[in-house]
Amino acid sequence: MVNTSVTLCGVEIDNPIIPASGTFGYGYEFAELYDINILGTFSFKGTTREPRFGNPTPRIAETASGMLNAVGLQNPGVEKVISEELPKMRKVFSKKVMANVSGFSIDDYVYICRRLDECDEVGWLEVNISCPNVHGGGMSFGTSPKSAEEVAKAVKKAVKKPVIIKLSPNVTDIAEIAKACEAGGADGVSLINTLLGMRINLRTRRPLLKNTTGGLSGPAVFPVAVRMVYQCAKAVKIPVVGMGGVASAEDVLEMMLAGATAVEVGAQNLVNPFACRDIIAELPEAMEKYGISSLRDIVGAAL
Amino acid sequence: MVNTSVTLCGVEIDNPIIPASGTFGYGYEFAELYDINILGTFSFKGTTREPRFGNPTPRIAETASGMLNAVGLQNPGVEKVISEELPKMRKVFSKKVMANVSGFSIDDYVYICRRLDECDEVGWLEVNISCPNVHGGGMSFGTSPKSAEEVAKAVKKAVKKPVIIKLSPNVTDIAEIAKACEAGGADGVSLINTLLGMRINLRTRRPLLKNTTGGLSGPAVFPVAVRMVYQCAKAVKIPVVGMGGVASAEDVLEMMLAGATAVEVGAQNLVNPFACRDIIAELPEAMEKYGISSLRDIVGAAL
Amino acid sequence: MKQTIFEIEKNNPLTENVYEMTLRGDCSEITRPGQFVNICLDGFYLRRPISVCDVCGDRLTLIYKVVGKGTEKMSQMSSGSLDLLTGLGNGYDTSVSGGSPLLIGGGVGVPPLYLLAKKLLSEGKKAAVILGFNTKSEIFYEDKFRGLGCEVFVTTADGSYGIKGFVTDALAGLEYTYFYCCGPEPMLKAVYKNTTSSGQFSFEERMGCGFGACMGCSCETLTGYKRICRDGPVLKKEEIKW
Amino acid sequence: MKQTIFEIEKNNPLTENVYEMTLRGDCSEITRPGQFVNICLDGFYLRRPISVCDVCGDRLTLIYKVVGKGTEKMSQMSSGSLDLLTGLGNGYDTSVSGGSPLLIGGGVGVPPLYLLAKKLLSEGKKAAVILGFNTKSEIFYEDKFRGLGCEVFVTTADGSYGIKGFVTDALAGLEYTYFYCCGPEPMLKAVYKNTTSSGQFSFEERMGCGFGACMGCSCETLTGYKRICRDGPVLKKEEIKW
Repeated sequence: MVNTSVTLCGVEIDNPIIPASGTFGYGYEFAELYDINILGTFSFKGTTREPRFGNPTPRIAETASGMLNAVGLQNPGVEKVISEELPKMRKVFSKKVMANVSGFSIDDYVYICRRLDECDEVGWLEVNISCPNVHGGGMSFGTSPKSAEEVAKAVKKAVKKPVIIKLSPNVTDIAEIAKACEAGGADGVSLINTLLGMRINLRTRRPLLKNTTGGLSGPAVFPVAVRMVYQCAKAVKIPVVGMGGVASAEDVLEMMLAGATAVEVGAQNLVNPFACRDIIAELPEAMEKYGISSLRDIVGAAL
Repeated sequence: MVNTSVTLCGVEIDNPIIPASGTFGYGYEFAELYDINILGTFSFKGTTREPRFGNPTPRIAETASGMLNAVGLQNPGVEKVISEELPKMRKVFSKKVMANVSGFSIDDYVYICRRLDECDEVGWLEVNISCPNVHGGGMSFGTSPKSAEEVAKAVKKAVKKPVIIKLSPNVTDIAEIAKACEAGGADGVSLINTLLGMRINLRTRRPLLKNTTGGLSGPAVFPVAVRMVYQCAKAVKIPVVGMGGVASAEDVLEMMLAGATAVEVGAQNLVNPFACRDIIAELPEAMEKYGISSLRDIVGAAL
Repeated sequence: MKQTIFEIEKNNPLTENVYEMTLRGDCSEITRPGQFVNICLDGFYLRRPISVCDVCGDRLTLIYKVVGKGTEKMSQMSSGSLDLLTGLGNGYDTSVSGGSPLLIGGGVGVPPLYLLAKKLLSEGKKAAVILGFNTKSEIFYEDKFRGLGCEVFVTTADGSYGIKGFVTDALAGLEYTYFYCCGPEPMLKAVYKNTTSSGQFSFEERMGCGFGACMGCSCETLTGYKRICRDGPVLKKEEIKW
Repeated sequence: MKQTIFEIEKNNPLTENVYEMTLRGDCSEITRPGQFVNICLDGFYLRRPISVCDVCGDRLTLIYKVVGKGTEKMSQMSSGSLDLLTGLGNGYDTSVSGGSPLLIGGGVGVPPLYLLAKKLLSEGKKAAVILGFNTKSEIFYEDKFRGLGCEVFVTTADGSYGIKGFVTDALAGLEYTYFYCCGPEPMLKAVYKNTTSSGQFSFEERMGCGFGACMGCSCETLTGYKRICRDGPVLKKEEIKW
């Protein structure tokens, strides 16, 4: 009997499988398909201070072994998330959820995190300083160690729950950003957010995405994600949540060997709505195949 | 009758198709398969001052729609390249070739470029400041605008032939590096070199590559390459040579719409040795399909 | 929604680049006309959403146009199995149609109207159909609609067959209690302007998941943001922001 | 080198995870035993290099072990066509073998020795063969080599069949003019140490292209850098750096 449980920032979860923000809504579309309480937890749709429609469509494009998205943080805003979405979510998900937060100013981050910190349903705050699809703010916080540290510091001062900073891969040295977050008091980092990409329509000679660029995700980015998780795990002592192109139980093991304490699954939920259920089901057999009795033992084994 | 010719840094080439350095050797393996004089030109194996074996094996790994390599600039050194490889190459390739140069110091770059600048066979110098697989030097020159500009300046002072600086995608702002190269006097920039990636062997729990990390190439990186070519073409006036995951005539058109004056084909030569021959053969039909009479007209049309 | 493996039964061209594929599998989740399936194709990361043309027991009929590499690959499959997500989208609401609804389809917007017409007729209603195409060689399913007993008007932009012009040129003088429309957006807008009754429109948008998770295909309506894939693809005339 | 489409004729397991695939296609580029083909598989970016076990006219026989997702997919193909690069690698030089060469193979290193044995016998030489396996259930092709008329010694590490131990345990007392060896590197090294004559070794390495372009599979030898895929996979005992 293998043990799949891990401890993420002091909170034990049954398994390290966490649907990534923006690919799982608030859970209830998936709860119609399977009991989502089998998940370690999930990270809900990125929450901003005000409601947002996001970017104009088309905001999805296909690539080799991946996809581009430029949704741009569509969400009803933090107050509606608390008053409407979380109660609906609670009906189908009884575990602690990860609250994903995006802002356009340090004040935004602090305000939203403080509001969500007060919610029983929330177990962790995932602070997204790396959204490539919003202008002014978003990724800009994630591309400089200084601003990353400032966000971490400010949010940590305002909340009691563990704070995980979600990092951008579109940087020269991601380990440096991770160290800055640790220095700012972050309880963990999660990576990678999407790689900035672009496709062009040969007929119209215009970008396929109305937003021009979008975030690349899917198996195409997996080797970049593994490398960055490895670099960050070497650089910091706080837990690293790995994500980026994870599509199978073996991918989860590879991420954990690279240093991930838990693993988020993103784009794969969109092409196979049962992806996380399947991965959780396949984990024990994969663990036995590679002689792993307890998942927490292999975190960073390749470092 | 469509026109596929383009002008790269003052030199007209019959078509924009250029096999990328490190995927085409010195041409003669491919000359056994087809007449390589159909190519616009090709960029030969990265040349260093001294002979190099490169990194220990394994130095190749597979990824979704791509591959990792950590060859590490195996080459016989500039003197042997000039005395042995170029004469052999000349027997099978009568056009001007692109000389790819790597160094570990500005002095290296200047020395090697000066030696190759003297060779009749050489039409362009492609200065690689972005190799992710060599330690001390290589990529480090390509991750700071200051050192990129210094390399461009120093090399330009030493040579007469057009200098194209090959850029790393593993940076926060590639357009800034391209601008620095332009400021340093570079005649062009080529991008993207490989994205730094990693895979781990689940059985051994060690990296699949002996070098730990390697460079990701193949269709997986194409959307990142298109985005960076677009960003650089917006930022500089000198020609941009686009590369990264190009595998078809339509990919070539997409790169050119993004701002590429010419297009290098890399990894695809390794999985389909006839890739460049096929792309050149398919170009006219693809151009007609999208109403393109002359390739040079569409460069940057999506900007 | 259900994920099911379907077996390809037939896959034949109806016109130069429009194909009719029939498959066999579990269609139990397909409850309304105007819904779609999302098809997984080897070598392509995203699924391909295709509207349901007809369902009969475990036989599913899809009509699709070859527009890219994915649909091109589909057009080459003569047998084998496909992984489908079925029962996607809200579909058309026939309860509000009144006694003599009008169905208006353009190009590959025509297929979903076929199952809709069958449903309306089975409810004892009298369905008239306007089918719009660019030219005679692109026409398909005219006879199929006639076979159901619908009154059918065909328009061609170049006048090579039927009424010359667009579907709106066939609207003049027609009596109808309600309308259902599917086709390219310019056609939808023209129908929106030129119809007297209320009605429903089926929309298209680039989708990520096709079941409401990724927010890739959202649009703004008078009743708030809607996901074309889940809150749509069918929207009521009254909620559209035009 | 040639790129050719081959048709799969048969694909059957010889042991639990070793398969024998026979294909039909243009084998004209396969000129020497010990060469390999590089196989393109749908859904995998890099080709899979597999050594040639036998060639007879346009019939090609490959033996491969299922070690990953690619070879697993190959093992599931019972028909259809495959895109192969043929005639890769230098292969074994039989001109230097003398009258009674010894062939030494371990595990999936055994297959290339089959075509080699045929070649040597056709040259009127007397070929003895040592086949090493871990255990009885993993043994294949013993009878095939006997069928050629070779003297065959089988070793198993666990002693469940034939001589207990490694191929080197079968060497003692054997007379041979030359040797040819293929198998895992530890075995090659043991043979290197325990052989009296000169010989040739076939090496394995992760390859990018398989035809000498990418330098992915280079190794250092006493006669300079060699590309396993093009200057190898066969190296002479004298040039190996051990």
